[in-house]
Amino acid sequence: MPVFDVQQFRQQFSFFQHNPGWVYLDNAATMHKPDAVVSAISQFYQQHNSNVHRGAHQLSQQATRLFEQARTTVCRYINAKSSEEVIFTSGATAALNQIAFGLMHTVLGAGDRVLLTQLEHHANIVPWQLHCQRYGVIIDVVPLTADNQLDMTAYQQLLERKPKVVSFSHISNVLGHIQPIDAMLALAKKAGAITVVDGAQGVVYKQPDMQQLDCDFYVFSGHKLYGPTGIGILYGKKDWLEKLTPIFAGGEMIEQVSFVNTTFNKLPFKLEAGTPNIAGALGLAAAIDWLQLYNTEQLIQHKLLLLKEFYNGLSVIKGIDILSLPVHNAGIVALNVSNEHPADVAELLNQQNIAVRSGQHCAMPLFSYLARPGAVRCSFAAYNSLDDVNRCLLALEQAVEILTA
Amino acid sequence: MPVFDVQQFRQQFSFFQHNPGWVYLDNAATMHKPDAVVSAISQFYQQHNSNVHRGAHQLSQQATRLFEQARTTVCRYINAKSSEEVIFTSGATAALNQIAFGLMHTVLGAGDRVLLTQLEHHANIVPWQLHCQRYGVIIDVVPLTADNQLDMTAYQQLLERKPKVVSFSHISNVLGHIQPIDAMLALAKKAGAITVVDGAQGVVYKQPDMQQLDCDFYVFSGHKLYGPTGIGILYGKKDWLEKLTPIFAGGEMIEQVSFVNTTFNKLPFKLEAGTPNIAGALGLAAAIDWLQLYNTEQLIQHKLLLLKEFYNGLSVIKGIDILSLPVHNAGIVALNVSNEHPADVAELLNQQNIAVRSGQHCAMPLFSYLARPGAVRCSFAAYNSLDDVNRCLLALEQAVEILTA
Amino acid sequence: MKLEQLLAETRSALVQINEQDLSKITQAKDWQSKYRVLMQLGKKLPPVPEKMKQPELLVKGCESRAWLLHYHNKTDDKHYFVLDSEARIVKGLMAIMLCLVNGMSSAELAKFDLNHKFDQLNLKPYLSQSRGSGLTAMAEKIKACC
Amino acid sequence: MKLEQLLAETRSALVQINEQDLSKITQAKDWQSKYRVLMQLGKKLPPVPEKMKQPELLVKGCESRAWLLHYHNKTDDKHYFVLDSEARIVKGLMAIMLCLVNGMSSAELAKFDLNHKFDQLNLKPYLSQSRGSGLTAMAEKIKACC
Ligand SMILES: Cc1ncc(COP(=O)(O)O)c(C=O)c1O
Ligand SMILES: Cc1ncc(COP(=O)(O)O)c(C=O)c1O
Repeated sequence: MPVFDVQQFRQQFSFFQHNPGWVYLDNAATMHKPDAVVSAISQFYQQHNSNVHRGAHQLSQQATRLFEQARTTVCRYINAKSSEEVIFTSGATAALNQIAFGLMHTVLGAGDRVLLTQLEHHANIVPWQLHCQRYGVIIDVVPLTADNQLDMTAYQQLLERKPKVVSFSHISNVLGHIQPIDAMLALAKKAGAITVVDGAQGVVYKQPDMQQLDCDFYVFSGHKLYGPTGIGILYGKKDWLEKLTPIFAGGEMIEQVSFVNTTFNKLPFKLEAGTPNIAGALGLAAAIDWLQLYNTEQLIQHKLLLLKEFYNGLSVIKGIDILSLPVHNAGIVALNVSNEHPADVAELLNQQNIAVRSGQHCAMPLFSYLARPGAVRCSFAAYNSLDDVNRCLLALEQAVEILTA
Repeated sequence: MPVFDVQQFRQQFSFFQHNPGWVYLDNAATMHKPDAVVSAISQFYQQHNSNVHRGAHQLSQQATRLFEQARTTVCRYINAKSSEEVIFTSGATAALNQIAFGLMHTVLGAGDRVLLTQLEHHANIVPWQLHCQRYGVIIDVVPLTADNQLDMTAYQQLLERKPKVVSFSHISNVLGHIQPIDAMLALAKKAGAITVVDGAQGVVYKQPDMQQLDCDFYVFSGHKLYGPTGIGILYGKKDWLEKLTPIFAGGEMIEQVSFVNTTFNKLPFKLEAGTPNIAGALGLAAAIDWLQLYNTEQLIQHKLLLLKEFYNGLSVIKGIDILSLPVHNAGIVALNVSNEHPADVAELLNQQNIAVRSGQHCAMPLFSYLARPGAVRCSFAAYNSLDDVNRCLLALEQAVEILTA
Repeated sequence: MKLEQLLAETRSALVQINEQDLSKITQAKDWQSKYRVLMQLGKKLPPVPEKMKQPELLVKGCESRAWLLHYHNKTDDKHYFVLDSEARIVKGLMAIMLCLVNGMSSAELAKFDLNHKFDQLNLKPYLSQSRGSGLTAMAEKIKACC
Repeated sequence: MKLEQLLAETRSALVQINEQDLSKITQAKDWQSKYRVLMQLGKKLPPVPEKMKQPELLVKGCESRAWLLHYHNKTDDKHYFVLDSEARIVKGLMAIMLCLVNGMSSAELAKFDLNHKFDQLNLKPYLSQSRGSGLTAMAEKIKACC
C-alpha cells in the first residue's frame, strides 16, 4: 500500500488553490468539498435535473434513479440493513428534531425519561427540551469526570432510572473525544432503552457500521463529511422509523389525503415530506464514493500524526490550557491561553490566517460545567498537512506573546 | 424595449443542450437552473466555503456575509420590510410545517378554526391536519364553483365562523388559476384572521410584493424559481414570526442553553436551527439576481402567448377534457383525454419525449372533488418556445389516436 | 364473480398472451405498434369487479390504482394471480409480468428476477424506480406472496 | 461604584484615547503593534463591577460577553456610555466606537454611520456581520438608545 500523499489528496480541493494563504482548522464546523462533489452537483443540474418520485416522464425517472442510488450509496456506506432505513433530511439537526418530535406522544409520555450527556451539542439537547416539556418527559444528564470524560459509573446509575431513550454523541464536537460507544450502547440496550447516536462528528472519523453498532438511530450531516450543505441522514431501524410521527407533512409522503383522514406513505417517503434536496443527496453520495477511493486507516493514521505533532508543539508553549485528551481523540483539540478569552486568541490566529473557531461551540452546558467562557478549537482533517500544524503552532506562540506582553 | 428572445434566454440553461430531444413541460414540479445558478454554487464551494455565524475567522465571516447578502437579495425581491422577516428553510413544505406547528399552543388552541381551500397542495393541508388534530383545532374548507374556481360566496360565509388562520395558495399547482388574492386577503383581514399564502407557484409567475399584498406569511421553494433544491423561504411579518414556536431546535438558534432553561436567539436565527443550506441560499439569490436581468412583464407575456397557442391547439383535438380555465391562468393546463387514464396519456407523451406530469399532483382533495382519477398537467416556463407547444400538441394528437384506435 | 372464476379466466388469458402476444411486442416495428399491443394485452385480462377491489389489494406506489389478488394452491405449492389497473398501458405491462410468474412455486417466485426478464423482453425501461409506474411495486407485492 | 463615577471615568478615558491612541492605531506599522494598542485601549476603560452586569445590559450576538450601560442627559440631550467586555480585543474596538459616539445628541446618534467611520480608521474589516465579533450588535444597541 502506497503511503498517504497529503498533497495529492489536497489537490482535489479547489478551495485550497483559491485560498493559498490559509490554514483551515475549522473542520468540525464544516469541511471543504473535493471537486468531485462540486461536479456531481453541477452535472445533476445541467444534465439530469428533474423532480423525483413524481414525473410520468423519463427525465423524472432518471432523477429518481439517481436519487435512490444516492440512498443506496449511503446505505452501503453505513451498512444499514436496507435503503428504507436511510432518510434524507436537511442535516443532523433536522434528524435529531425528527427523532425527538417523532417519539413523543406515541413512544414517550408524561413521566418517561430521556438520558443525555453533559457534553452534547445543542442539537442533541434543545429538541428534547422543546418537545419533552410539552409532553412531561423528564431529562437526565450524564456528568463528566475530572478529566472531562463521560462518567460511566454515573451513566450506569442513571440507566437504573430506566430511561426510554438514551441519546449521546459518538464524538464530542468540542473535545474530540471518541466516546466508549460500544459499551454505552450495550448498557443502554440492557436497560431496555431506545438508543440514539449523534454521529455528526463520528461519521467523519471512521465509516460507521450500523449493523455492528446496532443502535436504533444514528444521524449526521453531509457538509461535515466532504458533502454539500442542506443534506443530512437520519438512519433508523425500520421498526423504530415506522413508529416516528413525521415532523413534516406534505407531498409524496402521503398515501391518501382527504380533509377527513390522511394515511402516510411507506418508508422512507413517510419521513421525507416535500421536494427533497436532490442535488444535495447526489453530492453526499459523490462525497462517499470519492472518500472510498482512499484507505480509511491511512486517513486516520494521518490525522493521528497531525494530532501528535500538535500536542508535542503545544507542550512547549507557555500557558496553554488544553481541555482535550490526546488519547481516543478523533482530531479535535480544545484549548485556551490561560487567563485570556478564547475570542482574543482566535482573533490573533485569524490575523495570521489560521482559521479556528472559538466560543462555546453550541455546547453551553459543557462550558458551564467546565467553568470556562469557551475555548479555541483546532479541528483537523485528512487534507491538513504537517505544515498546517506547524503554522498553527507558530501563530499560537505569536498570539501568546502579544497577549502576555 | 427589445422583444423577448426565447432562444437567448434558453441558451443559458445547459440542461437543454444536454437534452436536445426533450420538450420539458413539467415546470410546476421543478424548473431548470440557468448556468449562473450552477456557477454560484460551485464558486461558493470552491472559493468561499465555510460555516456561517460561527467562525472567529475571516473565511467564516466572508461566508456569513455572502449568506446574509443572499437573505437581503430575497428580502428586496419580495419587498419585505426587513431581512429579519426572511427565513431560510429547506423548502415550501418545511415553511408551511413551521407555520402550522409554530402557531399551535401559543396562537391556536382547542376550538379555534383554520380555513383552507379545496384545491390546496398537500403541503398546505396535511401539516395543518397533523398539528390541528393534537390541539383540537378545526379545519374548514372553501369549496369550488362549477368551473373549478374558488367559491367566493362560500368563502365569505366561512369567514363568518371567525377562523384564526386563513391559508391558501396564490396559484393552484394543478389548474394554474391565479386566485383573487387581493380580495381574499382583504376579506380575511377584515375577519381578523392571520393570513398565510402558499406562494410555491405564485412566486414563479410574478415577483410578489409583501408590503403590497400585506399577508402575514408567504412561502415558496427555490427549486421552482430557477434555484437549487433544498432551499425555500418562509416570509413572515416580524410580529408573527416572533410568535412562532420553532419546529427545529439546535445550534445558533439559541441564546442561552442549560439543562434547566433555554432562551432563543433573535430573528431570523431563532427559526433557522442547525447549519443552513448555505450554497442553496446563495444559489437562490443568484437565481433572483439573474431573473432580474429580464423584464418580468415580457416573461409573462411570453408565457401567455404559449398558453394561447396551446389552448388554440387543444380546441381542435377530439376528446380533450380541459380542467383549467384560460383566463387568470399562470401557465398551467390540467387536462384529460376523455375516458382515458391520465397515466396512459402521459406515458404516450413520454414516448415522444414530452415531459409532463400526470396524477393527482399532491392535491387529492381537489381530485376527489373533481371526481377524476387525476389529470395530465402541462406547465410552461419562460424558456419554453412555441415549438415546444406545437410538439406537445402533435404528441397529444398521436396519443389520442393510439388510445382511441 | 368468484375468485376461482377470475383465476381461471386470468390463467387462460395469460396462456394466450404468452403464446401469441409476447413475440408481437418484441417484434413491433415502432413504439406505436408496441403500445397498441400492450393495451390489447390489458384488455384480455378479466376486469376485477368493483366490490372485490378491497383496499388491502391495492398496490401502493402506483400513480394509477392497481389491484393484485393472489391464490396459493398449497397442495402443489403454486401461486396464481389476478390483477387489474385503471391505466391500460400499466395493465398491459403488468399482464406480461403475470405471464412470467403465474403458476410458479414459492421457491421459483423467490428466485425470480424480474429485472432480468424484462431486460430480455426489451421492457426494462418501464421498470423504473419511479413511484409513477408502479411496476416495481407490483413486482414487490408479487414476490411478497411467497 | 455608582453609574456617575463609571461615566466620568469612561469619559476621561475616551478623551485620552481620542487624543493619544487613535492615531497610534492608524499609524501602527504591523498588525502586532496595532493589536497591542487595541488591547491597551480596552484597559483604559474602567471595568464594570460584576454586580452591575445585569442581563439586560448584555449585548446579544457577541461570542464574548459584553455589556453596555447608557445615560441620557435630558437637559442638554447628550448620550453617555460605559462598556465592558470579556475579550480584550473586542473591548478595544468597542472603546473606539464609544470615542466616536460618546456625548452625541439624539439627532447625531441617529445619523451616525459607524461603517463609514470605521472605514476611515481602517477598522472596517472588524465590523463583519458575523455574530462572533459582536461589534455590529454593540453598534445597534448604541443606536437603539436614541
Ligand atoms: C402550491 C404548492 N405548494 C407547495 C408545494 C411544495 O413545494 P416543495 O415540494 O418544494 O416543498 C408545491 C410544489 O410541489 C406547490 O405547487
Ligand atoms: C456533535 C454535533 N451534533 C450536531 C451538529 C449539528 O449539525 P448541523 O448543524 O449540520 O445540523 C453538530 C455540528 O455542528 C455537531 O458537531
